[in-house]
Amino acid sequence: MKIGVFICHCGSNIAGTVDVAKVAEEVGKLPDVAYSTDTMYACSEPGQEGIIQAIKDHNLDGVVVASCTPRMHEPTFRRTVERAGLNRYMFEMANIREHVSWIGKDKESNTQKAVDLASIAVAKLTQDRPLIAKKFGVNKRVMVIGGGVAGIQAALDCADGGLEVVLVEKTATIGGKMAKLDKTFPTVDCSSCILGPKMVDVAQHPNITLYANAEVDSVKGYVGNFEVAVKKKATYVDWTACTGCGLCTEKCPSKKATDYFNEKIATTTAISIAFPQAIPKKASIDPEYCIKITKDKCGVCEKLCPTKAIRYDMQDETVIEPVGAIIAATGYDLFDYTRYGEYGGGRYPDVITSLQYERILSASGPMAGHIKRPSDGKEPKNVVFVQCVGSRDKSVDRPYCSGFCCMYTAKQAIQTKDHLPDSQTYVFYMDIRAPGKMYDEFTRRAMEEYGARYIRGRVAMIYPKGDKYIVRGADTLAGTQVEVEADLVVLAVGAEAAKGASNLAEKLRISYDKYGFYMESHVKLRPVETNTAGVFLAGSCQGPKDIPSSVAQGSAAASKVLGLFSKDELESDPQVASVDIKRCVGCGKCIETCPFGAIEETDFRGEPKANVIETVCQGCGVCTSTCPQGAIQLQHFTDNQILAEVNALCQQPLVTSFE
Amino acid sequence: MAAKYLKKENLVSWLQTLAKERLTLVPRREGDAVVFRPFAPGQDIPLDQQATTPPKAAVFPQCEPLLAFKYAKDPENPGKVGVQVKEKLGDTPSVVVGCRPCDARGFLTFDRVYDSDRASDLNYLTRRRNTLFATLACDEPASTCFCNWVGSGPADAEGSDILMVPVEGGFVLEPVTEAGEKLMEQAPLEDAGDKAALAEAVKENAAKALGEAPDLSQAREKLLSLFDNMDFWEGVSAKCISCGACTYLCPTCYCFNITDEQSGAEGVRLRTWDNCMSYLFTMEASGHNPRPTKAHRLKNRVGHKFSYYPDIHDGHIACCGCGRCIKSCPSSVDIRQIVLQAIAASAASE
Amino acid sequence: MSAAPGNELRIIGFLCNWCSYGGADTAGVGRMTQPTDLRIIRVPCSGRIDPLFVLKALVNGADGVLVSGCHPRDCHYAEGNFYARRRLEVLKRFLQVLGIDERRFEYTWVSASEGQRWQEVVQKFTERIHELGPAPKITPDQMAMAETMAAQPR
Amino acid sequence: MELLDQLKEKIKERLPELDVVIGWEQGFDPLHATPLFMRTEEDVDRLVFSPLCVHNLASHLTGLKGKKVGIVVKGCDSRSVVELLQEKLLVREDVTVFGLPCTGVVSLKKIKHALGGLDKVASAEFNGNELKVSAAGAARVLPLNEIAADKCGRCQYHNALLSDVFVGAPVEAAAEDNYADVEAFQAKSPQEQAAYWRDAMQRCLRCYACRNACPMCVCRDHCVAQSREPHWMTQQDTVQEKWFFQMIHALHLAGRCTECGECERACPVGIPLLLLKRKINKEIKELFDYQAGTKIDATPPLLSFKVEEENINERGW
Repeated sequence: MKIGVFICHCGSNIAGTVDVAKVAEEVGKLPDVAYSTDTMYACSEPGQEGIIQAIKDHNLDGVVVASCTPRMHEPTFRRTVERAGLNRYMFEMANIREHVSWIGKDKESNTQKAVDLASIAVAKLTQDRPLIAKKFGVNKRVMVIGGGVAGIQAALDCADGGLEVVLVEKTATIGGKMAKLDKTFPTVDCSSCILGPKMVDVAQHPNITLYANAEVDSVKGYVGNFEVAVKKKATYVDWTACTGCGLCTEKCPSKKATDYFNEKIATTTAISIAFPQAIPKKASIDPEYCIKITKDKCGVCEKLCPTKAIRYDMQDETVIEPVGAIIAATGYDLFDYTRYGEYGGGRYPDVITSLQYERILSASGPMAGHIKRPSDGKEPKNVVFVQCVGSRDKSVDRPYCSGFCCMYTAKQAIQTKDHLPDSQTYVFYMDIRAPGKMYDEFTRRAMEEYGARYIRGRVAMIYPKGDKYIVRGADTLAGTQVEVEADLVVLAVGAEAAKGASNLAEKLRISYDKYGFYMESHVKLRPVETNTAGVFLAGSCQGPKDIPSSVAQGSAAASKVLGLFSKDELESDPQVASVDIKRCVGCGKCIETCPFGAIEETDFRGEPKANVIETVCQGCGVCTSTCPQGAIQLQHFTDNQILAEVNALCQQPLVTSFE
Repeated sequence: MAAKYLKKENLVSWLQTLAKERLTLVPRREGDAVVFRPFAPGQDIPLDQQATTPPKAAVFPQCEPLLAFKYAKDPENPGKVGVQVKEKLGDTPSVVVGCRPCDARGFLTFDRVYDSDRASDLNYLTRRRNTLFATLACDEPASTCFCNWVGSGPADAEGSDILMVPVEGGFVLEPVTEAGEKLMEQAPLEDAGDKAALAEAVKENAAKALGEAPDLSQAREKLLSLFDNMDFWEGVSAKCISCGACTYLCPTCYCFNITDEQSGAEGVRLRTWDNCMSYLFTMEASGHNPRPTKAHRLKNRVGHKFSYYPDIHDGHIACCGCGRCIKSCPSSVDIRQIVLQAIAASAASE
Repeated sequence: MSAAPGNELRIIGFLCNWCSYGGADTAGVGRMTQPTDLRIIRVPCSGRIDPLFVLKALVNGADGVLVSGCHPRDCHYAEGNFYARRRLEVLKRFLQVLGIDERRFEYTWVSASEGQRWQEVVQKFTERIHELGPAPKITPDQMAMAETMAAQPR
Repeated sequence: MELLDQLKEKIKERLPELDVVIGWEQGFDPLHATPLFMRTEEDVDRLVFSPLCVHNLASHLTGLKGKKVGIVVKGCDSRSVVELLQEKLLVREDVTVFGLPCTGVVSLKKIKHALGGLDKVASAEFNGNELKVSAAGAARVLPLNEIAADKCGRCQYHNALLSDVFVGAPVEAAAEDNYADVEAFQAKSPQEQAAYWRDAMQRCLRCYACRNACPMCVCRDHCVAQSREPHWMTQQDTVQEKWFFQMIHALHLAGRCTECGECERACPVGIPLLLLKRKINKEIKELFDYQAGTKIDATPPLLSFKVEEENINERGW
């Protein structure tokens, strides 16, 4: 084999502490190295030209560049060797900058280490084989999981871009958390006024199929060709017949059903429509409270329904949706505020969550927009907001900042004053985090125009006193203890990963952090991609986000899908596992351990054998280290390639030397 | 030189003398096995029974470098690489003391292959010519012994340089070759006297204890006639586990494999034992394997020893009857039984 | 390959591409000085590391072997490091009967952002290997010695 | 005798529906049994069962794929069958298991030590807890507990764990295994251990009897020990190479080895190979509370994981 080696100076970055000429000379002594030189900047235009020229002049079969990390410039140099007519995988890189010149000053040691690293690369290259990407067709349909504002935006953008979209929503209506909000910061404009039209667009868009009250059951396949099983949960109402007239909800005698939409501050009827602007505007029955279903009595709704849509015997149904890409937009859930026992949330009726307060503030909420205490219906005078309940607190394993609580608390303080001009609001806070456009100005308005009293410090405890509550905390700026008498306490509960998020992640084969938020492919540069090709992220499932960020991510994810689908065929990474059918004994251990379901059993002349679905394989190599007979090999990281590297560093001497 | 007597207590001093001039290989206990190792002063020399491994490696090592090579670059043109090659021959003068007649006789099977008009294996011959055998005659056969079946016996001196017959208190040494005679000259010997008669009695008793050997003259043809009878071979090979214990312990199995191994610019071409019980033995580059099952392979082992080899080597059976393949087989496959069954089976089918 | 200069020992690192190799890069970008003994072999995932690579290196004379992957739950391939953890733990304990000092092998988790942690790991492991000194080699000399010992009457 | 007759009867009953039944028969001398492949009733009449039936016949199962096979198993052997089934290397319907209760088998190595050799055995007879042997003209009586295989002294599964036909009365006893042998070896210094393996591996012939006798070594013809793709080992006969093969063998058996000891029994030069596997089994037990070959539906520990491992302490690294 004829290998060319290029040792990069990287200006003085490498050459400052590594004798690059010496490295080139030493590596040049290896039997397979036909050309070895040092070069000022290998990645520069003249540097790359030099590589191309050397490949042609010396008829090279492969190239080693010893320079910076391959995580940076490997793609660059692969393109370079390809331009010179070599296969792009006949290239290896040695990292002599981040791993050598930048971490040690001893030139002699560094030089020797650089020689070793370049020699490993040469040893590996001698085992490299040309690899060629395969092409496969794409199903240009996309599934969006989650019908909150991020999912709605992603679905609409994809649909407007001409894609068929399947939108799956867990609850009976889309709209998500935003639909529950009364107003939005920093404009204090009406939440449903801006979200409502988008929801209607979803309902009316010819390219969008909406499954509400449905969940993803399983995901098979791979980018371009997923098969998603969607479980449509029974609503006991035939939605093709239901017109959403609401007659049934008016007459339903069971009125104690849990009102999830109103955050449980009220109850609702067993058959209900979540809220007037719900999409789809269809009734559904809570079987736990339905008298007909639980006791086989009543049946009022069935008698009343003008379109005969009631189906008490309805069953869950599963549909299979073939799609080419998936956008996860599953949002967040609220921190369980009852975990702070000292705040009395859940025990004291007038200690409520911020989202419950939104429902109180909302004109379409159970109190029709009048602020009243849940306990006695009186208008509160002193309203205390407690921030960071379940945020930035290691003791409850929520060390992260939920990001938007500072802003909505300010908004709620402003709204409180608007609704009750005589009221006084207090806000216990740790720091004000208001880094968005017009955000800081907004919080200042809350303090300066609306007289909200901001107290920097944590609340230690809340306890009832008469029909009021004492909120005791520290004022760390004044260095004193403070006690505030409150009529109503609103806890700014933080965001946490949606319930079942990790479960869905496992189905989607994407990773999630220790809190259950989904991991993006690169923190900065690939924020809506995941490590599973064809699966994208939008909104708070990746981490807490406010509305503008969620919408932006929804659009970003949609643009990624549109970009992906702009090609009729995709190219798969050829660094995937490959089975030597002669060696495979068909034991299936690789199938068992593959994290991606990328290996299937096939029949070869009556014998079971493993078969890699190249487009699903992500190239981790777990199969290769599982297979005892080495029958399945991860291309470009085969046993022989890694052994060559190990042997280059420490090979046992041969029994017989030449001398 | 006539037969001489070597007192047991003088054996060590003889070995010490031998070891000064030659690599002197003697049986030594290692764990549960008895193997041939260079004589070390003070070691115990277990001569009461056949060694676990034969002294095959003395002439035909398990792994032997045939040549070493080295890539040399043209300093003017690093793209031009030359190869230098050096042949490696093992020419250390050696002697094996305390092997059995079957062990020494095993090399005769090798000689017909590696030292013939058609082929001459220099690596083999160099070692062969530099290695002498002081063989210990057997006084009592083991249950696995059958040297008399293959035309030999417990005191067969063919292939040995000295025959040592164990008698009360020591050994009666009979020179077989001139080289053997020279080795004997270095030993503190006494006249054999009446020990010579004792030695003859030992030989006779041992031969008697082996009993009558069955007539194997039919084996050659009959094994051939069974060549396509895979039912027969599947039956007799059912318990075989296809390992190489039988071949690697066999004093007559001479097959090898050649591989090149490289480390940096240097490399070596190795000859290593190979065995026909292995699937890989006949694996062809195309992926085709003419002996795909253990039945095919065991057929080859038995057929080769008792039919194909004798066919081209004047009727000499490629088996010395040492019985190690039976004794050390994890499944107790008994080659004697297979040969007898073959004779009987084809007789029945005729 | 020529021997390492000075008193360097032969330490081999197997690092996953996505986390630990990135962590080592981060340490480099941050100019975090480290001992120079370590030679890194890049693999896609710690799950790719067959424990036999580690043994191969140790049997062939490496003085120390360090494996580093993504933190559990943080694997680029979701599960690779979970498999690696089990296999490498079994391997480490296996060394206890192989006559290879188990301290010569270690496995750990370093993320791409943990440059400083990587520096500490390299420092700590290299120091440990230097405390242990060069690994005893199975050289022909030693073989001869073993042979003489075995020849002694027991 | 009664047990053997019952067994023969049961095998004969099932024989018409089976291609072959694997058992044992008398071998070339009174101390050696040998595997018997029964296809006819006459074959069945040659069947024997005694403490000399040391072979784990499960090693033959994967080689008979596609055939309807009956197999006679002792408790320990049955674990291999279970493990093979668990790994889907056998089809359950194709295997008929004749399970036996077993009070232990002999170690021929121990008998060899007691007699000073096995070459000249004229007769051998079991009488209660004793073996009467006459060899080289002398008669000896050996108590069974002195010549029993080591594995029998720590046997937890005297009765076949899996059987389609169980013959005889189950043995009540079950010993504990505290891995004292492994502990004792571990107590040696690394230098002593290395020297021990160096000496032992020196006489290895690379015959691969250890591998081929192993019921779980299902790669056999495709073992990495002899392949160039992948090229894990050279053919040099150095201690390193031979020793490295044993590491491969042990690690490929991690979480799979049923400790039948066939590797060690098959070794023609007596290398104590089971120790390596027992060491790994000890750790697998401690780490994952798992014993190979005891449950068909168990998940092998190295082909699975837990997000939080209870017993892996990463020592602060």
